[in-house]
Amino acid sequence: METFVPPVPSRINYINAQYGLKSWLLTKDHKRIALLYLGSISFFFFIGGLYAMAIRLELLTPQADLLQSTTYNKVFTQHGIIMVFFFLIPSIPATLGNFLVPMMIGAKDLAFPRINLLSWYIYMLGGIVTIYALLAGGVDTGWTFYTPFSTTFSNSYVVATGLGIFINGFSSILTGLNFIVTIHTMRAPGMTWFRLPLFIWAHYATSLIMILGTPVIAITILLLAFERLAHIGIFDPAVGGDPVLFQHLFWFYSHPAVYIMVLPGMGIISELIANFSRKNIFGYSFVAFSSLAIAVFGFLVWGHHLFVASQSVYAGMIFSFLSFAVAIPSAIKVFNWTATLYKGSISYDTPMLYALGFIGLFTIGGMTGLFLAALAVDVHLSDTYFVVAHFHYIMVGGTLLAYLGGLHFWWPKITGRMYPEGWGRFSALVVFIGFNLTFLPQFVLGYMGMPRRYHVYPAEFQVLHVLSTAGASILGVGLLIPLIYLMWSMRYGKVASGNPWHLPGLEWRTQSPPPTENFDYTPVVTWEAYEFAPPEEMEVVGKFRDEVAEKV
Amino acid sequence: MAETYVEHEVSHPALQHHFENLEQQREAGTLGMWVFLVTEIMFFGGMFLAYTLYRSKYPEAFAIASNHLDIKLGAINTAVLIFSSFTMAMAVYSTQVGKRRAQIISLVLTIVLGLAFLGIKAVEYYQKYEDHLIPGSLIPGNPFNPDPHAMHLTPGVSMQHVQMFYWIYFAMTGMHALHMIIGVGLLSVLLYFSLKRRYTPEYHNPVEVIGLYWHFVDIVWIFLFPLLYLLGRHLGGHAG
Amino acid sequence: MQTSWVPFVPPSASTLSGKVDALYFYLSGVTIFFTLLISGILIFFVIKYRRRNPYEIPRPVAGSLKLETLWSVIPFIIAMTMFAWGAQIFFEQSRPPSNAVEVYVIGKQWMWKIQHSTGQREINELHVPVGRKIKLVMGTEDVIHDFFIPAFRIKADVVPGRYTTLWFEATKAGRYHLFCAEYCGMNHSGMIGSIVAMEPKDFDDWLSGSSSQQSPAVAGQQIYETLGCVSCHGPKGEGGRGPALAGLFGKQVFLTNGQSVKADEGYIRESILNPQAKLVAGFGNIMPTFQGQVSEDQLIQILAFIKSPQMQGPEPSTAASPVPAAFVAPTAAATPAPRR
Amino acid sequence: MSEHIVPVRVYVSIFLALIVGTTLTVWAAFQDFPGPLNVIVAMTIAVVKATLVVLYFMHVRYSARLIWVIVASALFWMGILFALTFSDYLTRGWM
Repeated sequence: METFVPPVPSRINYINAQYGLKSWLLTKDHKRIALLYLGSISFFFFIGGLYAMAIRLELLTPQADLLQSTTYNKVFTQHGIIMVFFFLIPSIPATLGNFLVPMMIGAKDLAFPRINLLSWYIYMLGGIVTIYALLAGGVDTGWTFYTPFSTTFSNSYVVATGLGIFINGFSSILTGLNFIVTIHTMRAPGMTWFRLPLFIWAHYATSLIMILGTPVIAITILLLAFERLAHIGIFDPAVGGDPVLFQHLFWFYSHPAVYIMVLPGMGIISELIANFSRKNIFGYSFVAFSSLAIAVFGFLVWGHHLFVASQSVYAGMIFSFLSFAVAIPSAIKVFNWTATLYKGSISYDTPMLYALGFIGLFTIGGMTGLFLAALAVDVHLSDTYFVVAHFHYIMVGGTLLAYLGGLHFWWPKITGRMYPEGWGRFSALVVFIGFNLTFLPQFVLGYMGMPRRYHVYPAEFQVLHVLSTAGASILGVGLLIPLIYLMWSMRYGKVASGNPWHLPGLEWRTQSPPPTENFDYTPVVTWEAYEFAPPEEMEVVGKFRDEVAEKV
Repeated sequence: MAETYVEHEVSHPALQHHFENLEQQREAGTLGMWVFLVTEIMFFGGMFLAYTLYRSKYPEAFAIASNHLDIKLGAINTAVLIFSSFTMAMAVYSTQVGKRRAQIISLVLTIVLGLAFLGIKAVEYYQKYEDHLIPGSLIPGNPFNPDPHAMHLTPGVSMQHVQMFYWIYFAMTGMHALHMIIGVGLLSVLLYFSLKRRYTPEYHNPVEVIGLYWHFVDIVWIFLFPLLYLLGRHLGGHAG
Repeated sequence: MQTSWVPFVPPSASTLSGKVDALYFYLSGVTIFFTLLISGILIFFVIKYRRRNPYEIPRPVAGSLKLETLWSVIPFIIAMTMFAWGAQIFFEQSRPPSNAVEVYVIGKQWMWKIQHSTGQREINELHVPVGRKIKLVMGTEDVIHDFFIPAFRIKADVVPGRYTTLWFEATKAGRYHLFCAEYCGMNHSGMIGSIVAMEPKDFDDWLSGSSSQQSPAVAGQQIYETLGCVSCHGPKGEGGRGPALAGLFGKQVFLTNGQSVKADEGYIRESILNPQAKLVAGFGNIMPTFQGQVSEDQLIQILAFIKSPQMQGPEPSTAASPVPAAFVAPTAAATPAPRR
Repeated sequence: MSEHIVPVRVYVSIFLALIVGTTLTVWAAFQDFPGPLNVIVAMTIAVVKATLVVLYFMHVRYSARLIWVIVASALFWMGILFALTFSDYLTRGWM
């Protein structure tokens, strides 16, 4: 395999190409926009995390001591809204996806750079409107906005929050649209569909959900806001509307939205598993198509949120069946990842630790989903802590771990500096332990009958709640450590070469950080995905950046 | 195997830096608009779903409410919009073949027809306003309060379900009108650049793409017209 | 509060709870098995195939269709057993037996109002006899609530604008949790109570001890008269300008549009609030809507009246049952043929 | 790929067909057809009109297969939304 040797060395990269606030706020470079997103998403994650801590502290005791009911209701609602709409959904696609999709396919940028920037502004506008709603008085409907509570009975800032989410939805749509068009039309010569990294397949599937689902939640929230403002109603039973219709429309988006959150994470895991075991992924096409299958099947299962919501028994059976069917593509992925490790050359770098943690936790998260798809058991478990534990296993154990793993993996590419490996491994371990201690007890709480969204609970549930809060504190510390050392490494970290991990992917065949147009020349791809070469060959690629670094 | 690199073509002034050539740029633009239209279909889809559900739940209330819409204005508007779609298609055609005069005339006609549609819609809305048919308290001083006799309300029919029809009617036609307004805005931008000779047979993707959008808005109306104005007409026979 | 001797499992006190537990243990077993299997293989591979020198490049592997098929088909089969098992119990859960005693439940922010067919009213507490099937007919005055009894492994949302039902048969005397499981606003976590399951004798004592009020059926009859339903449906529900109500409940009703519908609680509710929706064949569209004119309480009372033996004909009492006749829902055999 | 230029006469005939369709559907609305036929007629005409616009005005007839796939998938997902929602509403009375 030939390696890429840029003919004209250049130190100019996307970070130092231009200076000044204006050069960032008006940038059309997908890499800079990714960094804008990274900053704002971290901010929202921090706020959501504060709410989470408030929830866990209140639940230490069975009485209402830290928070009273009104406050508690707002805190869990806002935790959900911030985390779902402003962290989890944009997290991986808007940051790592934005940065890497063009680089991995050998393009200079996304197809619509201006729309990409616009999507960040829309995201920020939605965020500001939502923050305004939180500061003005908050919202207490639960992130699900069930009618008629949200339309008629709640006294909080439902319309303002809804507006924030509505606006934010367009950012998601535009990102998805941009990815789909980019992946279809901007691939470098030779980059055929089956040479694409699986990260790209996952983002393609994610984008499909974004463009097909998000408009439905947009119109639903719009109708809800009008109902609340003008007392008319498609969802209001008092005037002949049907509150269950709201739930159908809401979950038509919000169940697939779970796959918006986890599919890009699966894409990252495929990259990490292959790259850190230096093996081509086992069953490439099965992993690739299972992403698409999840995107399609994900739209067929929303009714499992309505098993006890007075949905018809027959619809319940259809949805239960389809929900079991969607488990298969996820299982295929897990088995293929495991098989990839077989006879690999496995290193224990931080990203790989996150990837291994992901597989374990995602297995638990996915399998507990089967409990909720099984009709009779779901009747008992729905709206209990079992559900809370299940989706945190997917979203924190899945998405967040993948996000952190990916961030560490591509950190040298993004910043041109290495993170401190020892701290990385240590914090990955802390996160893993803290996470399990937080959420494993909640499965048990759920089966014992502890309902969601209670801040006062019978005393027999306390022991498990205390365990969970203890775990949350560990998890919180585990998440703070990377925040500190990653910031530290931007300045003091070891300078990274163009290809510090010695990998074949296109994003590693350019300097770190990359130049504004990613590659000095449009690359021509002549190799398959995950075609590993001996490190000494790969180092040639990295040398270029090293040489430059030496000259500094 | 030797690495090869693709060189840029001699670039057209409209070619953006990150595309290899105009063909790729055009393909991306068209595909982008189609993907966007998919989101639009799903956006309207939510409302079509609500319409279908409540029409089947309250058929008589919907028929009574529907019969009170002005079928003449509705039909005229349908024709206006179809005509505007035709002129839009002609605008794309004349750009493709490089007939600049025809291109500008077609664009102007499309804008005028779009505005005519919106004007007629405004007249209809005003009639509904006078009949107190604007649902809920959307207009604060003029809540939903139609005269049951003028509506030919039958005893078993709840006025609330009539209101439901009007809410769906205003939500759907309102959203459609908003898309028309955006469309007219986009067409005005097109017209401005056409006058500046921006679009040529080689480069005219914006005209094409905005044309797609305009036709889509037309299609939405093609469905709204029978669903809102026509169904149930044969039951009452009372028009307007 | 009753607790279970099995750690981390709530008390099991209904005929259904054991069945749900069995499926739950099956699911837990499969989950634990696969989690251990995958983590085991993962750890084994990670140790065995650790990178021994920085220059090694393992040989690439092609996929295996055989393996892919295997690990698609086996999970699918396991998933289908779960589906079938879950669906089977669910079917039982969602079909109230016809001889169940009815209790009316109305949720409102933030309390449960409960009325027995015999008239006793309770708040946030429900006394039930052990060994007797109970059917809850539930409505709400405001938002969505959810009636959740963990010890019985059942819950159902209470949805404005319609009725939902739950049924159970308690197997063990005791006091069990009642939770509202659908978030309903400020005092959601205070919308709790208890289910008191009693031996039948104790329950009868409780019934006779607590002050009995007017039964819902009698109250319903009064509303039936004051609202003027009498003028079209007849004082005894024999019908007239409107269809007959006597003997109607539980029957198929033929509609003007050629379809037919079962006259259950939902149908009767809809016909009062939205009479045009399902017009009975042969009758004109003349009934005014009562939307906004009757409260949830009144609706349930009218419903109880229409379902009462007075309207539906006497019920042949099941011999051993100490239940007063008023408790027992009509069965098909006891009522006259539906009027078309 | 060079783009296909649709001749003017095609545009004109499609335009005329659409006007005829509109007239037809207004006429049909006042006829009392048996059963649900009124709905079926109105919807069929609307679908035909929409198809004409999509195929000719929007050039899908002459477009790449990808565009066909996109149009089809939009309809498919609308179908999912309708079919599964109504799987609930239509079967509620069955128990």
